[in-house]
Amino acid sequence: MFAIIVKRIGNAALVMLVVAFIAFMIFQFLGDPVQLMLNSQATQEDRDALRIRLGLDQPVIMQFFTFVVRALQGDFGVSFRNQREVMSLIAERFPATFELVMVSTVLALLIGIPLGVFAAIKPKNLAARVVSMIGISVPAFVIGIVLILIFSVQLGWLPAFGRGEVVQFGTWSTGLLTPSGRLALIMPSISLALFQISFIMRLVTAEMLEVLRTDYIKFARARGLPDRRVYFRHALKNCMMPVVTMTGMMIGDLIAFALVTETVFQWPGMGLLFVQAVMFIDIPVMAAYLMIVSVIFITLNTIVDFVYLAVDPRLRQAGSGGGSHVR
Amino acid sequence: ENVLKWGAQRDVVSLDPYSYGDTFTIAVLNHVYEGLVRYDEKLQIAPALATSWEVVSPTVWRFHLRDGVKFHDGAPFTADDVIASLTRVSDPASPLRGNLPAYKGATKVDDHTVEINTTPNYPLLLNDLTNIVIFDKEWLVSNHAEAPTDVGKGVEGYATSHANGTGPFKVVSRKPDAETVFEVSKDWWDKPKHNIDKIIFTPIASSATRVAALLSAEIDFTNSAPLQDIPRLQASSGIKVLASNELRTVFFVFNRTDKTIASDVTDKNPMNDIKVRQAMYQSIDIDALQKKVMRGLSRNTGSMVAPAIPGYADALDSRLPYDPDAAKKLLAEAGYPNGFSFSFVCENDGYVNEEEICQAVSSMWARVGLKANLDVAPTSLQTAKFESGKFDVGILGWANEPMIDSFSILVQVVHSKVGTSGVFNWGGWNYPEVDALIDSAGKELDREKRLGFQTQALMKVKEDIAFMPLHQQPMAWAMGPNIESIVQLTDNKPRFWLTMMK
Amino acid sequence: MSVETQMTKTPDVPRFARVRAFLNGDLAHGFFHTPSAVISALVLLAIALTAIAAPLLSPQDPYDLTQLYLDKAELPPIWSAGGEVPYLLGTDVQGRDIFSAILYGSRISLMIGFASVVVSVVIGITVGLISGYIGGRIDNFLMRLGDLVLSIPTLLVAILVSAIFRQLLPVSMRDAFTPAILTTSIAITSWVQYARIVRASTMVEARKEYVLAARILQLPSSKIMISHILPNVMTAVLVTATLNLGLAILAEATLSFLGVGMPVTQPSLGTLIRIGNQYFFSGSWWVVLFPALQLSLIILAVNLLGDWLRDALNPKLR
Amino acid sequence: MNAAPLPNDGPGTGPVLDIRDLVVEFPTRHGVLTAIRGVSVTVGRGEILGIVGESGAGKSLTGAAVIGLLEPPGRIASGEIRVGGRRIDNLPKSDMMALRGKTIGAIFQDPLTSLNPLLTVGDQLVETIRCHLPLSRAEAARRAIDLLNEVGIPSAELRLQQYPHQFSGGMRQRVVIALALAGEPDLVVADEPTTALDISIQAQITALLKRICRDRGTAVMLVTHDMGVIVETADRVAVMYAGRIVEIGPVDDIIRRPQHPYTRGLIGSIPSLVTRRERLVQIDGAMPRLNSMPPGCAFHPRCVLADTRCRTDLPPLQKNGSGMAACWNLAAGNAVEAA
Amino acid sequence: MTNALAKPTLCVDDVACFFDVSPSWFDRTVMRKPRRTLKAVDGLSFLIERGTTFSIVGESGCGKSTLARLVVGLYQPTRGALSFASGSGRDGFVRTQMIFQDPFASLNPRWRVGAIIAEPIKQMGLRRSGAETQARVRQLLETVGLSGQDSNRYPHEFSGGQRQRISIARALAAEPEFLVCDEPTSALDVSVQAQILNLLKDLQRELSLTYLFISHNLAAVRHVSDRVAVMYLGRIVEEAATDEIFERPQHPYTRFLLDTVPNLDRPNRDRVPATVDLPSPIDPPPGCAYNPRCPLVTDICRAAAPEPRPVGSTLVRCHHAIA
Ligand SMILES: Nc1ncnc2c1ncn2[C@@H]1O[C@H](COP(=O)(O)OP(=O)(O)OP(=O)(O)O)[C@@H](O)[C@H]1O
Ligand SMILES: Nc1ncnc2c1ncn2[C@@H]1O[C@H](COP(=O)(O)OP(=O)(O)OP(=O)(O)O)[C@@H](O)[C@H]1O
Ligand SMILES: [Mg+2]
Ligand SMILES: [Mg+2]
Ligand code: NI
Repeated sequence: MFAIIVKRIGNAALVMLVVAFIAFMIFQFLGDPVQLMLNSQATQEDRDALRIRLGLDQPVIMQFFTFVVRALQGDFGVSFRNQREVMSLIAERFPATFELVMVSTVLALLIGIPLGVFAAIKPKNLAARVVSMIGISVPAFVIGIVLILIFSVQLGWLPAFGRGEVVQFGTWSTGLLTPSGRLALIMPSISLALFQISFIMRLVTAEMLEVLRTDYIKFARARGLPDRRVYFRHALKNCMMPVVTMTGMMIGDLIAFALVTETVFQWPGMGLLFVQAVMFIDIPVMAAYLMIVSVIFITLNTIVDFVYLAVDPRLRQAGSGGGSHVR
Repeated sequence: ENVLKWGAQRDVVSLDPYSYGDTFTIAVLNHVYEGLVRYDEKLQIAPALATSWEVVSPTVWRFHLRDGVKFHDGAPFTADDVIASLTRVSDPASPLRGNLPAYKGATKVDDHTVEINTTPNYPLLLNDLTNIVIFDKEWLVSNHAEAPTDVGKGVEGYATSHANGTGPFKVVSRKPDAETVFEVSKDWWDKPKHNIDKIIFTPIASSATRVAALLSAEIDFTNSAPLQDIPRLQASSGIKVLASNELRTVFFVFNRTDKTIASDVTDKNPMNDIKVRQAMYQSIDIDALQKKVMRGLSRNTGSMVAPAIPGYADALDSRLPYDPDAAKKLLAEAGYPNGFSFSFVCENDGYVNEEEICQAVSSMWARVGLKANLDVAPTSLQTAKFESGKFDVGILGWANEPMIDSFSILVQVVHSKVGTSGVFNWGGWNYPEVDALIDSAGKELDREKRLGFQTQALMKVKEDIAFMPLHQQPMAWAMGPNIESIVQLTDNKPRFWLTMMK
Repeated sequence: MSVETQMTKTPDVPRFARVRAFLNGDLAHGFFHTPSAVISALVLLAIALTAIAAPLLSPQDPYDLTQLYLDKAELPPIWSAGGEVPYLLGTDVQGRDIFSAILYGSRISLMIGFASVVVSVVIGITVGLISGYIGGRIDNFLMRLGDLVLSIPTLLVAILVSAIFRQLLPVSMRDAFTPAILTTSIAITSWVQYARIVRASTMVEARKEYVLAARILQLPSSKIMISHILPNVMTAVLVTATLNLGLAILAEATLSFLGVGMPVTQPSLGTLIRIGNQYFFSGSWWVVLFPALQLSLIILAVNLLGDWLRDALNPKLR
Repeated sequence: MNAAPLPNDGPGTGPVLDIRDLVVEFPTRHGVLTAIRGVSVTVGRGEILGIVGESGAGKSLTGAAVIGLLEPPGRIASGEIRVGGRRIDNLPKSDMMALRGKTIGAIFQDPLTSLNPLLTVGDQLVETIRCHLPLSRAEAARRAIDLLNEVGIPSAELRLQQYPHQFSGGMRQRVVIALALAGEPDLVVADEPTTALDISIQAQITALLKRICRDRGTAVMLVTHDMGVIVETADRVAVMYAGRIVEIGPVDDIIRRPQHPYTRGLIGSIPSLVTRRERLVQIDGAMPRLNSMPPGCAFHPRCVLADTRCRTDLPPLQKNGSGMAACWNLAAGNAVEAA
Repeated sequence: MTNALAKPTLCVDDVACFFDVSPSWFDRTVMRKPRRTLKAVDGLSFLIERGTTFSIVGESGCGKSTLARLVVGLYQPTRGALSFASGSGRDGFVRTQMIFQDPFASLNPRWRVGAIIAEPIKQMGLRRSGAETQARVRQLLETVGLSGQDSNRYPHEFSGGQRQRISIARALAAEPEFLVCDEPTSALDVSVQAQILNLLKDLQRELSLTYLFISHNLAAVRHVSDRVAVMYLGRIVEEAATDEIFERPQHPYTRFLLDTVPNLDRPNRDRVPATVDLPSPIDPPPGCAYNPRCPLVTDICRAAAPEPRPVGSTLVRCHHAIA
């Protein structure tokens, strides 16, 4: 068990290192930082001085090493565009994205799983089929625009943009504690979650249909267990493995997709920052965002692996190497 | 409590007015920081932190500073602050250095008197000073912000995210790209002509979202109402739109060096042939552009400056007629019967409907055989291309702010790149006669004479079709029912210290 | 339920027999009895045909700047007051015919979607077969590579890749290469899924006795992989590929919507929506509505078809 | 021991399971496939009835019909199934649910897949026990231990905490049997309970089944295609061919004196451990598919004795010696045997 | 039976096949777990005479399939050697082919039957033209009792027995002299099993084939084979002529097998169930591998592994075998 945990963490660290390398390479490839930092009037001496100050005269490996060390300390340099420390920029934006993504995840799971079970039990139900299709077929940005048109402009019920009023706890801010903050969260989280609702729903349905055909479900029925118990205790539990995996993946995807939602709803999160960074080729922000999202993503997947161990006794066996999950 | 919610198209770059020569940033920060002089409601120069001034000699101006002015942190305003601020803005690393071209130095006479040394007979110092804002020296020193922020140093300046001015509002909080909150400064020296307690400034990049926010009363005001939405906004009850055209003239500039950047003509630069420039000019259907792209809100112009700018003359304003056939003929005469291709660098966040203008013009050019490789990107990316001359045709808008005088465009754009002049001479154009005229104007204290030189210079430029003026661009403000009155001047700067709420 | 005549054996007319056998087969029968599959296939066929024949059908070439006239800008659809022939669905602010732009945009969307799926399938199959059949260190390496790709969200990779490529290319080549860049950036992240599917099935198939029989004959590994294993893993790949086609089209639209996709002068559906978005409140609803509808319709049809295929080909659900 | 189906004279006295003229159909797009074509069979208290036959003969379907777990679209088209005298084939879903496990237990072929891998063996046992008997958790756990002991799993208390994957194949099948017996059913339907197991474990499981049947008086319907298992375990055996019972009778009689030509072929095709024959008896051809059932006796295309009547008329299952057989040419067959 | 002049078709000499089932590199280095080997086959020696059937019986996991794969060259022996008699094969030895257990997995479901059978012919270049190949395929199909027209159909259109026939036809297509049959009938119904066993015997007679017949079905083994070897945990515990082994089993394991197998000739007998399951071949018990289950076990069984020794015409690995 311990071995498995150590291994998972080691794996995650390795992947992180490679991601760091990619981020570093973006730095190296996307133009010369010196060029980007100094204006055209700068002299050659200025350039050389800056080059040395930035450590760009060192061999690439050393530079990478410095990059990693500084990244570990949360130092990703200064945003070209905002002229502020990238880390503090991201730290400021992170709560907004986090809140949005978490609410969407909860929505996706709370709505997606029961709907998925329902659709598996009643495969012919039309409403379920429609829901399972809408989310994956109508792009989130289209949904966002339509929602704004209906609920903000026509009905005036919900705010069209922003987070509403937020409560600050140190560096963390939350909109969940104020009525306007909660109202503001509704449309962005729905438009973000819709894809995932459909996705989780389809996943659960597909898994359920498969699990319901297994011998142990047949045997559970043959023992006279009531349907509800068969569906929710026996079948659903066995469906949860891929759902757990996908939830890990999903949160990462949500963070990425949040940038679409954030663009539409002017949600002051990391995604907006990133989109702007891409437009402006603000490399430190791009690199930091890439690293941070990967950290979150990899952490989640590592947690998922541990959840696996908790859920599936077969994987806990020493020496069985743990669960390499297949998507 | 009167809270004004302001939805802008974009955020200010920084809280430091000296960090970036950006008109909008300075306009927003003018609520917090003030200069020695300012423009009044009629765009006339009026005293601000200086109460009076006199020209002591051709090179020395003396300013008498206002008594009893306090910075937001409570520190008193003195001559040291003025000197520190002038030093800061004229630092070699300061991007605003060009806004104060004649500045040579400053000396403290006493706590409330300063002398500024300039180049001889510089006529426009006051105009320049309208936008040179004053920091508190102690605040700068104790926060190590005496020098302007230098990105190269890898540290952000304290002033980037903090502000301490003397203005009518003070900054309470700021989250870049999300929200900046201003609160009324009770200790403002001037008599407030507003009743605002708080301004919440929010950038909303998506124009649709911004309009939706205004329609659903989430914001009270926007200084950039999308032109296409104006009819809709006007039709909504309670929403007022103030639309007219501003000082800014938008025009195209040419690469005038010997080599093209991305063209199928490689042996020479076709842009150096006046026939080609005229062909390009005459193939632009400016009326269609005005009607469709600018929604009838821009003012077509043949001049490089707006009528309100001193130096303007009616004779400057005539345009060459739209005539694609003539254009084709000119091209043929110039040796390009089948046209040629070139790079056309535009931004998508600079001027009003800029991307659409460039697209539309590209298609007009295409019809006479000119193939523009349209390169559209945010300003920050394109600026680098402009500054390094990596374009064949580019777009530029010039409002002559803060000078409000045609000398501004002449010295910064038209003049060849010498010393502090010609900072925006991107394409390497060079007209020695025009340069001479500009230089004479820069040393002429007599206003009429000076403007005569300037008009003459503008005329020469026009005759050579050195640039291709399009229009004075529109400005459109929209406000919700909470706003009682607001002052809109042609410089397109919101002035909330002149705004009443209901 | 139609009444099929019992299939009589026709041994010596192979071609027609195959067609007939296919039409009589479960797959075709199931297809013709699933209205959603038939309708979506028809819709998709119609969209694909009109997209391919766009130059013949559309009154205007929206990518040809000389055909855009400002005085025809923002015309409403033909049935509204002010609509003009031939601008069926109206025009945008540049005078671009929306109908033509949709046809051309669908062409780009479908092309990029399809190409990226094909590219990723090819990569995925190659990697998956090698990984699954040869195993060992190569397998380990390839799978770790896949993990790595998956450890960054797809959309993010796509944005970065397309942003980087665009930055590296000179302006004059950029527009021409954008479809290829988009294809690459979408494909770069989606091959892993196929690789995993193929690898898993390959490992199952490789243990099956028909493969052992081939190995006993000392057939070269490449031949075993391609002619024996590949046909047996294609079903799963096909299903996933169909479902992913929807995702790929969506990805292209999203990138274009975010401004890192197709340029305004060659709009894809996503670009059209991004442009149209600005005119949403101004009354020019047709600029955004029709492209959005078309995009949703394409993805919906692809997904419905994919769903049907998945159900039809899944032996476990029979 | 009853050879012939008894008339049902009420609970207690009659057979535990009484199937009469069971017909199971699958409606498909090319018409209705009749997979079970009139099966009648009874199982008495404490009796083990073996059902043998080739793959696809309909053995499992018969079992599934009794448990009420025919996979849709399969359905009982006609006939009756009575358990303990009560008719169960037309019960509503919920009543059938209550009956399963309580009155009818079931054991499936593969012990590896019959247990939910994510729940401990104890969980599954306790849950099943509490579903049928009004017991507290602790009481149910005690009963679970008793059950495990009964099926011969040592240190049952410890084993309750373990997951199925920690059990060996034979142990798992024991757990499955314990689960099937948890509700103390009167009838157990065992579908190939030993097929997936090694010979040595097979012996353990058949012995266990026999013991339990003897001790508890449970009726067992043992479905298998392995004559050997039947011979070891069953009291009576029914031979199925193409959805019908072609012969039924006491095991000894069927092995020694098979009456139906199919049974005879079947027995003859099993190689013997004791004697060595040069060639095995071979029934040529294969069982017909459901969609191409020949008219008359389904076995006639493979039957050496087939005559014109076999090709047109369906032979009824008729009494013959100690058992019953369905063949027009039984007399001839008997004559052969007698000779 | 041994003919001194004719070299046996296959001579297996102390062949072993081990699998490395060690934990991952990480577990070994960090968690200090030892390397482990699984001795699937550990020191087998036997001869198969030309034209005879040599059978291997044993429980699941005792190494039967591994042996089969060693023989057809799918695995390389870890130790020992397999030597074949010279024959018409490409390398000068007898041609060897294999028939598999699972009639569903042994035919590629995407290939037509004709192509499946033609593949060995094409691969080995046994026929010159396509037409000849087709003719040969048809001939082979008829040899195994199918019709030549069946070559246009797909495997799923056939029943299990028919598929096994196709499988045999494919093996025969390579014109082998030696056939390895790994449980060829254990997935089939008894009536079909009889068909296949009869077919195998007929083919042996007609084509003078040599068989290595692997099965856990003792009765089938008795029916087809000339010599039988009983395997237990990777070793042969007893080897003798068929009748000898069935009538006078020497090893306690052989006896146990014969006792547990259901016997139609003695119905309603209570079998003797085994009390201990088969141990894992990763760590077999010390001494005689059978000792935990053996009724005759003594101390020497736990201490030393017995070597094969002749008891009459039988070779037995048991300390207690009585000569
Ligand atoms: N869902 C179904 N749809 C159509 N036909 C079916 C279905 N299930 C079973 N059958 C058919 O019913 C017949 C009897 O099947 P059954 O499973 O009872 O056979 P069996 O005797 O148990 O065989 P085996 O020994 O292989 O388990 C077979 O011909 C089978 O093809
Ligand atoms: N490639 C392999 N890698 C690791 N272990 C293997 C491999 N092949 C077989 N084994 C192991 O070797 C042992 C013998 O396997 P083998 O397949 O030869 O048994 P068998 O006698 O054929 O069993 P069955 O009757 O189930 O087919 C088993 O424990 C098996 O797990
Ligand atoms: Mg069955
Ligand atoms: Mg085997
Ligand atoms: Ni039909």
